[in-house]
Amino acid sequence: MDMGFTADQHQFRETVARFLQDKSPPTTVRKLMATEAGYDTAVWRQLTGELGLAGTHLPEDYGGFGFGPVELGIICEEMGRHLYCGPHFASAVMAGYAVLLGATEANRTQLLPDIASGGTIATLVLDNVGDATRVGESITARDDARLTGQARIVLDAHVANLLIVAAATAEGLALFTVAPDAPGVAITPLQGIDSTRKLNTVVFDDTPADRISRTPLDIADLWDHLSVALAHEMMGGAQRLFDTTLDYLKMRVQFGRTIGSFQALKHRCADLLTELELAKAATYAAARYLTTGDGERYSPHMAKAMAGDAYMAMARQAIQLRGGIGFTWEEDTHLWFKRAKSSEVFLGTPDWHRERIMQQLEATHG
Amino acid sequence: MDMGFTADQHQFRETVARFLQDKSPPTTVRKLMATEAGYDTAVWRQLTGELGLAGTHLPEDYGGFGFGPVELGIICEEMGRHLYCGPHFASAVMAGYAVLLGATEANRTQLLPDIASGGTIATLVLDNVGDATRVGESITARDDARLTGQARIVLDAHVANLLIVAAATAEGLALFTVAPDAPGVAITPLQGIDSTRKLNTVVFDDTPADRISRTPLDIADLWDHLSVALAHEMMGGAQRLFDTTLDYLKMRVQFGRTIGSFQALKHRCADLLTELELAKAATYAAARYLTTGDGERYSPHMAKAMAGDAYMAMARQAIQLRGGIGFTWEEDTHLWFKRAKSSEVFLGTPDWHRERIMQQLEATHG
Amino acid sequence: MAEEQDLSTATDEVIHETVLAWLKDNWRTDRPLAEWRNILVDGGWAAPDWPTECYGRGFSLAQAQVVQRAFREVGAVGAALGGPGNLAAHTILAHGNEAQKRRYLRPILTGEHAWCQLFSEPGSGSDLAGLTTRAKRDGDNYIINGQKVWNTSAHHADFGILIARTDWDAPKHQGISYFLINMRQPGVEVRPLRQMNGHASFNEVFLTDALVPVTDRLGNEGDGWRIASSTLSAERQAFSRDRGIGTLREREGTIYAEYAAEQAIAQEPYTWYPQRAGRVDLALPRAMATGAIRDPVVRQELARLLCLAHAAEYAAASAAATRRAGSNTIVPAGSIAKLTASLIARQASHVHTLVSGPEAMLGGSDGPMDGVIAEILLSVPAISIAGGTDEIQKNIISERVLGLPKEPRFDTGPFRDIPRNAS
Amino acid sequence: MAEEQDLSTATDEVIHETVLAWLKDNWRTDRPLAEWRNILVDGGWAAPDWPTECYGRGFSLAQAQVVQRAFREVGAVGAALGGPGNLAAHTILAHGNEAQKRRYLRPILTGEHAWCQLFSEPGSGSDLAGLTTRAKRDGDNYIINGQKVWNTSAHHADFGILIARTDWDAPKHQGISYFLINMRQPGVEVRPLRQMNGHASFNEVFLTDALVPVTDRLGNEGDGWRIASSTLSAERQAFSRDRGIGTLREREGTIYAEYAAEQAIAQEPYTWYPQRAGRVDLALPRAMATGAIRDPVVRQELARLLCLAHAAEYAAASAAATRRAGSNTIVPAGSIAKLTASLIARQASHVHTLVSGPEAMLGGSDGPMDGVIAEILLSVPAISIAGGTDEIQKNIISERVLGLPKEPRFDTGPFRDIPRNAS
Repeated sequence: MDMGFTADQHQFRETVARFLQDKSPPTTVRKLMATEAGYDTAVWRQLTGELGLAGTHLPEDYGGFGFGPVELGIICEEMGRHLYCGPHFASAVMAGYAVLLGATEANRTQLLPDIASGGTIATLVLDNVGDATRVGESITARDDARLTGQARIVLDAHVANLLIVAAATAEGLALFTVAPDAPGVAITPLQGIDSTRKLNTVVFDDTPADRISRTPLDIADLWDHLSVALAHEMMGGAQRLFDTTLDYLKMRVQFGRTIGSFQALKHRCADLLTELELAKAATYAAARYLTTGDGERYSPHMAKAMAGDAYMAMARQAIQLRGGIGFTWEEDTHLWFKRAKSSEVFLGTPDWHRERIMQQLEATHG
Repeated sequence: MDMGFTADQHQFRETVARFLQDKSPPTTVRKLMATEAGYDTAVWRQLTGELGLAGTHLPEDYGGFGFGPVELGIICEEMGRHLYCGPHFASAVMAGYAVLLGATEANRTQLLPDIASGGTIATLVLDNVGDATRVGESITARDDARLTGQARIVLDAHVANLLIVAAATAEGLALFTVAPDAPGVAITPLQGIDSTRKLNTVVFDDTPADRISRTPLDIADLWDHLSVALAHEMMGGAQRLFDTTLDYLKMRVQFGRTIGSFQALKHRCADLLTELELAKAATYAAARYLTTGDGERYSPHMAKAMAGDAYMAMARQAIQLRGGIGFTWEEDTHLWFKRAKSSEVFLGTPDWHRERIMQQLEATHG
Repeated sequence: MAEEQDLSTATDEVIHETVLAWLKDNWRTDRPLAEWRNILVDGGWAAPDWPTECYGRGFSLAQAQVVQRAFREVGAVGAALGGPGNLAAHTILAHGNEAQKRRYLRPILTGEHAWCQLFSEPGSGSDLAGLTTRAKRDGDNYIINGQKVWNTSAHHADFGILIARTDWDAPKHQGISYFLINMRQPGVEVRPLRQMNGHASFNEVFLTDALVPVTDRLGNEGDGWRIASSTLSAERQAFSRDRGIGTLREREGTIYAEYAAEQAIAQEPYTWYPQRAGRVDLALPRAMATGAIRDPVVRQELARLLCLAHAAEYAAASAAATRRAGSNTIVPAGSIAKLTASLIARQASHVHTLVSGPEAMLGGSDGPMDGVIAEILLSVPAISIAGGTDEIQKNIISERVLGLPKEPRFDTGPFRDIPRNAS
Repeated sequence: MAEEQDLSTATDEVIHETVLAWLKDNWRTDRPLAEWRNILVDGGWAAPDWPTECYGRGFSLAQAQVVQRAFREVGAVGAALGGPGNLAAHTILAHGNEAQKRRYLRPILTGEHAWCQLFSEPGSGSDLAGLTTRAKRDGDNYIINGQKVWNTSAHHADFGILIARTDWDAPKHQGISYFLINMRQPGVEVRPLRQMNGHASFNEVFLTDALVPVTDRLGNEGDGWRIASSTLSAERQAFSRDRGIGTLREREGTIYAEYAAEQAIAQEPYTWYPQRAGRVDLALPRAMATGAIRDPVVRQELARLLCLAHAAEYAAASAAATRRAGSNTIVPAGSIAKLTASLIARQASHVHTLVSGPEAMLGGSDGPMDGVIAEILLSVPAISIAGGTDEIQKNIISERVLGLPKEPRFDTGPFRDIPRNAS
């Protein structure tokens, strides 16, 4: 298995990184997180238009660029590093993957081009974002046409013009499209601990919907793809915290020496780097598994489990190693800390993913 | 709850410590662990005779000194510190407590004085030493008189002249006495990773036995008492390792300075001390709970769980902080490491004890 | 006070009865609070453990607790001795001259003056003695310039205890002096400092040509570090003490209303402190309520948490017992207890996360327990920083308790030559 | 060899075919091993990556692997290049003079001479350069006195690579010289050193007036540390390489029997190394066989172990890819991989303990898997010590990779004045 990035991939990362460095500095993040919409429409247009980042991972037949999970991973990693505020994860990743992996050919052809171009902001409505095996316990479809139920946590639904909904039918889980302004839809913004990513509760009450997938939907496969994209985003954030913390340790003086010269802190940095490098290796391997099928079938779960633990460990130390200043609002560390805590539980806690690894191993060895 | 030791208790500890320091230095431990019997009968006679340590925790009515779990804890702690090789834990603690807590008045009167005096070396035969709830799954009693089954791990059975056996009867678990030379008894020595504590497999094949308890035996209560005594022993060992490791760090020079001056090692010592102090506090509290009923009902489980983790962490670091020399046979650290590893799983792993805590909490709050 | 006998040698019973008798004569719930506090001071019951010449009776701490108990029994309000005022009083008692004691102690007891502490600086956190706030003698005054931080209650304080550097050529601990500064002057600007959990419990204080009369210097020039150490030691003792928001606040009566208002202001910065400590009390009930308790992995983590929390209680009880027994054994209780508090809070945060699952993403009124869980998750990082970081505690334990060598020093010699943060 | 063309610029296919053709002509399983090894050396295939003037062909490592592959395909035995002999050869090639190369290299390749490494001392472990073994010039010899430790295979070695101090007034890294010492002499006493797991893979070597001719000094006096660094770097590379005990040992034929006997001696010290690494391979099968896999807590710990182990593989593959791509990015692969190996071994030991329960108390033929589990539990502590402790790896990562300041030095100036362990 070749684990390196190609020169093209390196260059692509550079492009994305430069764009986000320019458009998503902490000052902008702070400004946007205080708004209701939570993102800058002009930047979103550039990001999806000039750069085409919403369609990078979608096939060319559907208006995408025909790349895959590795390139999407690069995008997510850079977005996590720069804490990009916008509906990319909701629309391109969650809704985009749902349609790509779950919808019928006709529906893919109809829906994906607008998602790829950024013209449509879609989001994926899951009635459980912590346990893939429990999706469909609340939202059910009657006659394949009307949805009722609640999704407690939905990303960016307040700005979406298309809802992709996973709902239980008699034949199993299926995907539906719903217009946000359809009858019986209630979208209520939520206060998240991470205000750089907007959350909403979405309720359907006998809401008209169109089924776009065959049944049953392979929710495990979809969840794998989402988990790996999220793991990349988390690794970008963790790397950012590591870099800035290292800078701080080299600059901050106490007792007449830079605090980075204290061995206890030096060794902690070595431990953090080790955990980070391992989680990144697992994350990159998972993207390659999704792309080629090489590697462990449970590698998406390994990626999200390790990314969850590593990001939180990093976030905690990023504050601790800064001391009091790290706990203040005006210092930026807490922005990533909150994303880390939020991401730890979104799409399954590390424990949940580890249990899934064991289930898949048993299925293989049983 | 008063958690301090009295002046008398301090003095008692001094007496026990001085005796063991004299009789159980590492050279002696190494000599004895290489023998088949595993202990020095003369020292055992002094320890039980002059010092009366086998009867300290047994009531005066049965030939003991009428003290309790706190004083027994002091003895076990010092024995763990000095890695005393001898049947005290098997006979005084395990068999002694089993008879005291489980046997009928008549049997206590008959059996305990000889255990208290050290004249009888008894041991407790449990067919499961990892899970109290599974005791009695192998050894069963027919007609309250004949035992059949196997106990995989029994302490010091090879030198015992009395076996106290927990066996399943139709009415539940009960205690029996068996003579080691009775028909159908097979005692086979085992190679333990810790050769300072001798282990045997004991097999009964329609062996004549006398029931000495009513049924059902309160195995949970007995297990609590054994766990707390073992936790004390473990804390003594952990403290010894901490003390000697600290001495080593203050003495060993590398790079022109004592290695104890390196901050990463200093902080590790602070962490180890913290974990040790917490585990000791839990252990002492559990002894007090057994004595007075004050405190948490699940405190014996807390003690064994915390002692298990703390002792292993200490043992691991005692080797690591010594570097290569710590891994050699001629250095003494491994003797305690092996006791730590052995004690971690004996009478239940930390995980097992934590699960028991939760069960008891649910029973209370349920 | 004059008419009474010396009670400092009396039995607890006699003290208890004497206090009850005095309260029977003097305590009335319809008095204004200020009036009552003056009666309290004049009666000698405001701070009975203070010296007789300073409003007290020279009581031992144990005797003072007997007095407190009597006050609680009657429901009587005590002196205004909480937070920074207490620290200021403690320090002035120990190091102040007669004029300073006369001027400052009584208004602290009566609650007339609120105080704050001006020690930490942005550039000197763990290394407090590295402070660079400058105090320059100018005739009968010192002119103060610099910036302080983490100043709880500074926004409504009348006075502050301040340490500043008077000598830049002396070694760093020897060039510091200790001042009592009037906060109500133009050169003092107080700005609230917001934390990542949304609260603003602290302030930054900017000192620009602020003035302190020479008569308000505590001790001699250069004695500042020694005096500050005594303040910090009092603070550490207070850290472990209960910040119990008096149950008195719920009672009826004029004086209780005034007291409640006073306490509301005084306690406001501390409302998130229980969350900072992890709210162990909520862990089991929440696990049972959500059904997470059925998850064997959650059960393990919860049991770990309860083990830590109980062991910490036992260790504290044991340390108290050792102190009572007057043992000289070095019990590293303070620093170990502080490290343990960090372990507990962190583990509690972990358990709350597992129990909440995706709901842990939500805060405010949308979050579990109306935002309390979110406040825990976002406050716990402070427990291992405030009051001396975990790292500082580990230095203390390893050096002072375990006798391991001190860190090599890079901050000896004249202070002006020691590397420090750009300001 | 003379008749052949220079293959170092040939394609892999040509090399592969040339080797196969040569083996077809020369490889016979009924030859004595020593005879075959001489043919191998004369044919230029013993160490094709060595220089042409020293029995090699100047091949790249990749080309040498092509040769190895051909040998494997045919089942042909290679040169005696394992363990300390390999390190000695590597160092002599780089730093030896012509006479030294002529004398020592060929017997290493043929297996005639066994070697050992005499670097570490009881008083200098992590601080290898703090060694105090003394080499004193006496005419045409050096007289060596001191004690070495951790000397794998020293009990059957003919020669040793030795570092010793020749100048006590120079700074510590500059007073060291590098020697090739004949182990078969009266002044050399080798004692086996038993480990806590019962194996005795190492030795202590006592040097008492042992002699080394001046002609067996490698490089100049004082060059020892620099030369030793090149040995250590070769050792680190070997550390991560497979110690695969050749499958050849099972084959039939005279030469295989001799080879198997040679390998049995050479590999004996390493039989517990897989256990030291934790035997991750056994974790899942054992959990399934014992039924422990039904325990959700064991499942979590097992999953953690597998995550670590797989991630380590991925990280190694990624580091290899980066190296292949010739990137100049600093990839701290070595030290991180070593730290990770410790993490994995520790977690594996934990899992094996949980899976075994009380059976973890038993060893030898009574223990789980005929003692293999016990050997894991008692060997894992070595993984974080051998080959540079975890602490040394963390120093390397933090200083060389992350660019954090180095530890303050207390070992500068003349070596005789530096504090050191009493010996």
